[in-house]
Amino acid sequence: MKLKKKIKKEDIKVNKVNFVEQNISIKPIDYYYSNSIARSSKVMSECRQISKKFLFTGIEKAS
Amino acid sequence: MLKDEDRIFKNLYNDLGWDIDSAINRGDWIHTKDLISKGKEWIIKEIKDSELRGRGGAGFPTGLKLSFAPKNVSTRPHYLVINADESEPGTCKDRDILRFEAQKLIEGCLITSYAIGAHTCYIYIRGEYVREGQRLQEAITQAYNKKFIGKNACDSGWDLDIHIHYGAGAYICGEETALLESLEGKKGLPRLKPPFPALVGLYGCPTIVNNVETIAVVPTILKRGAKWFASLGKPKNTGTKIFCISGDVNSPCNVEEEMGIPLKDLIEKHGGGVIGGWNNLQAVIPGGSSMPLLPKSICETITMDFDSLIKAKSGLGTAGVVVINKDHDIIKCIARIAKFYKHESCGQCTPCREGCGWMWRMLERMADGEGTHKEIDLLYDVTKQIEGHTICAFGEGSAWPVQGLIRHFRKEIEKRSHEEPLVKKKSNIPYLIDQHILEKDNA
Amino acid sequence: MSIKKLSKIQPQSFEFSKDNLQKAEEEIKKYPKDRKASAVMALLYLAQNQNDNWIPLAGIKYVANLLGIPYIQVYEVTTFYSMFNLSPVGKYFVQVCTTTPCMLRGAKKIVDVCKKHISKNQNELSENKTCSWVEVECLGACANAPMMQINQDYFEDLDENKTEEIVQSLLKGKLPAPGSARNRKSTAPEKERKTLLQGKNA
Amino acid sequence: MPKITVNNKEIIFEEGMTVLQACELAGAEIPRFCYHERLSIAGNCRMCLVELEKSSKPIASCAMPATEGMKIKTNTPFVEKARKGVMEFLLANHPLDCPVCDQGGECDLQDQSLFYGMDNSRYTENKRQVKEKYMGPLIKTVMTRCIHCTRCVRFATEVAGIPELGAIGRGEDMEITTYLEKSMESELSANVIDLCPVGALTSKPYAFEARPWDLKKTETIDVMDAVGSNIRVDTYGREVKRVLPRVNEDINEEWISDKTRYSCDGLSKQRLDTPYIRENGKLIKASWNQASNLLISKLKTFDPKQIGGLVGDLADLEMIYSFKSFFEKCIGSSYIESRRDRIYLNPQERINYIFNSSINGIEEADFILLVGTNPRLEATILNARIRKAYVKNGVKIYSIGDPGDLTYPYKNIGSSTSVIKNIVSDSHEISGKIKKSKKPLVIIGESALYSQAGQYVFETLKSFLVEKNFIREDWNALNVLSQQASRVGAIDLGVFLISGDDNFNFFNMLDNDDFKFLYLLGADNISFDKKDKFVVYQGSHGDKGAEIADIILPGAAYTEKNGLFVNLEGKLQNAYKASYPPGDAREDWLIFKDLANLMKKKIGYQNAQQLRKLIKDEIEKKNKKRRY
Repeated sequence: MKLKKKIKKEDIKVNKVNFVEQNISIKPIDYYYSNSIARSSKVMSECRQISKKFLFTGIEKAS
Repeated sequence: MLKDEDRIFKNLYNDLGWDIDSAINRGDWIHTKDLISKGKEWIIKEIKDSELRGRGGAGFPTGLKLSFAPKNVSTRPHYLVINADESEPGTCKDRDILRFEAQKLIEGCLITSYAIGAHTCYIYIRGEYVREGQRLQEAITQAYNKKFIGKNACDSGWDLDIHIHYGAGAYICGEETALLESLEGKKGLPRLKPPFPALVGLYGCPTIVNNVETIAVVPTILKRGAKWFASLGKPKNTGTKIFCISGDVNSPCNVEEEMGIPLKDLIEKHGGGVIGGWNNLQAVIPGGSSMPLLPKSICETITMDFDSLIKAKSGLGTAGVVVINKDHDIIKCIARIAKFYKHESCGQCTPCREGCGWMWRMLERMADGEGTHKEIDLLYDVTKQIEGHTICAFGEGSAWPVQGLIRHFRKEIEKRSHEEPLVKKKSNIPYLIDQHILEKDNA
Repeated sequence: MSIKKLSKIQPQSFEFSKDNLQKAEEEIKKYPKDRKASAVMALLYLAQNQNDNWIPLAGIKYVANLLGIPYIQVYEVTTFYSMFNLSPVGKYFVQVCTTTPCMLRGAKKIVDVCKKHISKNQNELSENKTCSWVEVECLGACANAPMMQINQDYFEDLDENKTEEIVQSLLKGKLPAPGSARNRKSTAPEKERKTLLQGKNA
Repeated sequence: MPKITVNNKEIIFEEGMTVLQACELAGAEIPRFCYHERLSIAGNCRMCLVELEKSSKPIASCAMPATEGMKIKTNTPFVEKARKGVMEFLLANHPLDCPVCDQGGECDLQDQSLFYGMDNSRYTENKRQVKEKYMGPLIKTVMTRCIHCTRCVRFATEVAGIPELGAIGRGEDMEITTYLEKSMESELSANVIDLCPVGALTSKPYAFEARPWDLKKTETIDVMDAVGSNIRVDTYGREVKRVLPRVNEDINEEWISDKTRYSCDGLSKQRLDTPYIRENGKLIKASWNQASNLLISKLKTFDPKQIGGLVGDLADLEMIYSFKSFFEKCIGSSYIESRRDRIYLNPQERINYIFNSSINGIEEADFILLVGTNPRLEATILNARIRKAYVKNGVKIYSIGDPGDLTYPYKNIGSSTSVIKNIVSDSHEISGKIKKSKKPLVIIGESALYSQAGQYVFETLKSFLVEKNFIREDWNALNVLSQQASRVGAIDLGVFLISGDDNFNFFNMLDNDDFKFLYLLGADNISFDKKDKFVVYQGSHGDKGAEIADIILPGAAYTEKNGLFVNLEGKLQNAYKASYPPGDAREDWLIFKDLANLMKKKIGYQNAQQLRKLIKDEIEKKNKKRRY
């Protein structure tokens, strides 16, 4: 049931917003612990340890 | 016997000095400019008329190969690559050209690069030839200083850069596409060959790969004319070839001789005869290790050129003549060649990676006399399963010597091996008998 | 021969000396701009010569960073080609050719000399850690068989006692003069030579 | 259209096809190991040798481009001998591990040696043995079984984008390994397990767990991220043994991320399987009607204005709709929210919150701008698609904010909203590039839409794209990359609390403690101080949400219910029931139906079909009103 998208330029709602100065910093996402199922899986915790080792020592990432 | 005037490599043994000045008064770099001014088509036509065939081993007509390069240079630059990765056992000809006749090679590079529209030429030298590479680099710098190459080479309007790339001890990098892979800084694994290097070669650009000797003879052909070159040797196998005579001969040497010279003359006259007389000859490997050997009977009459050797189910290859006399065990020699191929196989495609080791181990057993008659047919079948089923010609190269051995020296192997396999003798091992019978006896 | 063994003792870090770095730049300039990877073998040679004849892992990582290519590609190249050594081989690395043309002319005796004097089996350092020996495939000098290569020079037309002499001086730390043991003229036939005569007596 | 004859049958094939593809068109089945449609051609296993009319040697059909007038034979004794020869070589150095090999039952070598190989082995030499490797906790390596087809090496270099696999050594001693046996760091690394035709690379957690012919296979949808990749869950009885990808050209091609594949062993741990009630600080087990009665009595004590509800990230449409109708019809409060943080949402149009140019559309893009997103960690499969676009047509990729290594080169053009201001006002060098490109792609991540600047970022970018006419019928450049599987579905069903211009009404009310009663539907990622609120947690796993809850109702995980999921493209997908919830846990819409019956309120549905019909009508009604 893919909904067909008929878009005409003038009826797309656009609203003006004034400028807000803010820093866009990408929040570090904990890839292997992102939801409850992943947090309770043994394999995910092992992977997390290893990927943290990479980030922490940075030997591999230094290249 | 070839007259000295007709010899192309006058300084093969470094009697006349290798530096550029002595090379010039030997006739190198003389009116190269007007050879180039005669245009690309004339050069390629001249090489085609001379019926020059590749000296690297395959014997592919060089004129035809040069004409494969696309005529006009589009966005992708053209490259000329010189294959100086001489690793075929029994062959040591390119070494002498590199260290004593370097100027002939460099002049050949300039003319051929102009003919195929290449502004860059790489010379791929095998890693072990360190001194020869340094000598060639000196020759190139001398040529640069004399403005023979570089910007507006020999002020012919064509600029050419020549660079040396060192290999690192891999026989497989002698294969055309494996050489290009190695030049690109990767492992030397041969490429699949529907896109041929002439269209998609080094860095994906049109590339022509030729052997050192092939390119070194090009200037002399153009200077002395294709007819002179075609007059030497036999029709379709024209010109002169450097033969490397090694093995059981009294004075092993390199000699530049006419194509089509009888093998017997070559060994008797230039090699100083077989050790222990001609009757002591057991077999000859005519063209380097990948060519099947010829027994004494064929060696009597065979002439050394591409077609007649193919008729004798062998091949001229790189004309590395290895003479084996009766004092040596022929099976051990071919087993050692099989070990060479097992060690040098690049391991990319299945038949040759698994097959070479299998052939070597079987031959090793046959040499020690532990083979069986059934295994000889198995070995022949294995070589037939490798030949033709691999990505590059290494498969054929590793299978042909073993086939040559089986074809001509089958009785020798049978005399040495056993009727039935040894394994059966050890077969009364308890666990092969039904377990319950055993319990009853010593219960 | 199986996969080359990595040596246990590895230096912590590795960089090129000043002139090696300069030589490396020249090597890289030989190839098109975006094709720096082609210079990996030349740089590995420089690393090998600087670290007395073997390449440490830090060297592989340094070359990979210098050329901006993945570690695994450089590691593949070092293990694929037989001339790159990954473990110490001593100051003098004796490589004896034992393929068929040399085998026919007595390479076995040379191997026995090496076994007796340098070390019992291949790729093993001698007692005074100065040299080691290995059997290699065809070195392309079959007309001057039997022969061997030490570091960068060819020693040809050897026989038993000439090899003994060479190996003894190696163990004493001095590399003898390369070339033919019977000071024969490159690959010219020794006895009655029939070609290029006018050059011969000129 | 060029023609080719295969086994004396003339067929037409398109330009650029290889002989193998032409033979497949003609129905001649060709065995292969190293050929894989999505990887480059290696042509090194030599199993696909076929006979070409005029050539003495057999040709490798996978690499030979098919040309007009070729005559191919695949069933002659010549080809059969070639295949038997190659199969014999493959099995020569292959260990007799079948009884202990996990790949048994789904191993290409077993199948093809049965059909194309010899019946006995003539190899009497010793087989080679390869030293064991360590490639990380996910991949079990038995490299002795490897047949060197290099599929894994090509996958790691081309698709995953991190060249960490290679074949070292030469000839017989070739070994596939990572650099110094470092574990594989790419998030797509585990796909090499399905790619490996033999048992050399198998899954370490699934080692010796089950045989493929014992497993019940169910096709369902993954919920670990919003991509909604199609997976096949293999269960043995109640326990989920492993998760494998399904081919779906539009979404995940044939790959799934490591999290999708390996988090299934979390389904059997820390599971909530009975209701709990917290009495003086300690959670004690309770029965269903005890917990329901307590919940209902508690609900009556609070005024509907003080009751809030939050939808978690693994919820499917049934769960969300039943939760919404329970809140509106039974409790009478409409304070429910599905966002997990203060992320700006403009629900006026559907294009405001979905990935409009679809995952397939990424390959046609000729300019990509990532705004505050790290697709490699937020949507791994989508990142592989961006890398494919980069490799195929060298698309230029720019990023606002610094996501780190994304496996393809990109240019970081600053990390503040002023950069967007420059771009919109055409005073930034890449705004020229955007105007010149025909199919640009702007991907806005959740980090960019965070708190106050979120509205500015979204609205200005949208107006910029509309003004430059990049939101058209055939190409819509505006893409919002959501991270949870339930986000697009929940917004479709209207589960968000926006009053007037206060976009984060729910969170503001939560911070100043307007809610006295909180109903968490599997929402673990929300952090708030409990003070004296009464918290009900309904979900499948005892996690952060369950610790602070007063009543815990055990729900079903994504593999234990039939559900509808909407992925980030806005595509509706069906997930089927692979196993059943443990202990007393029940499906969530069932829980709400029983609660409604206990409260004697009508909730509008009695069984799953009615619920699904209601959901479909709801989505239709909402979209018609929004008039796109």
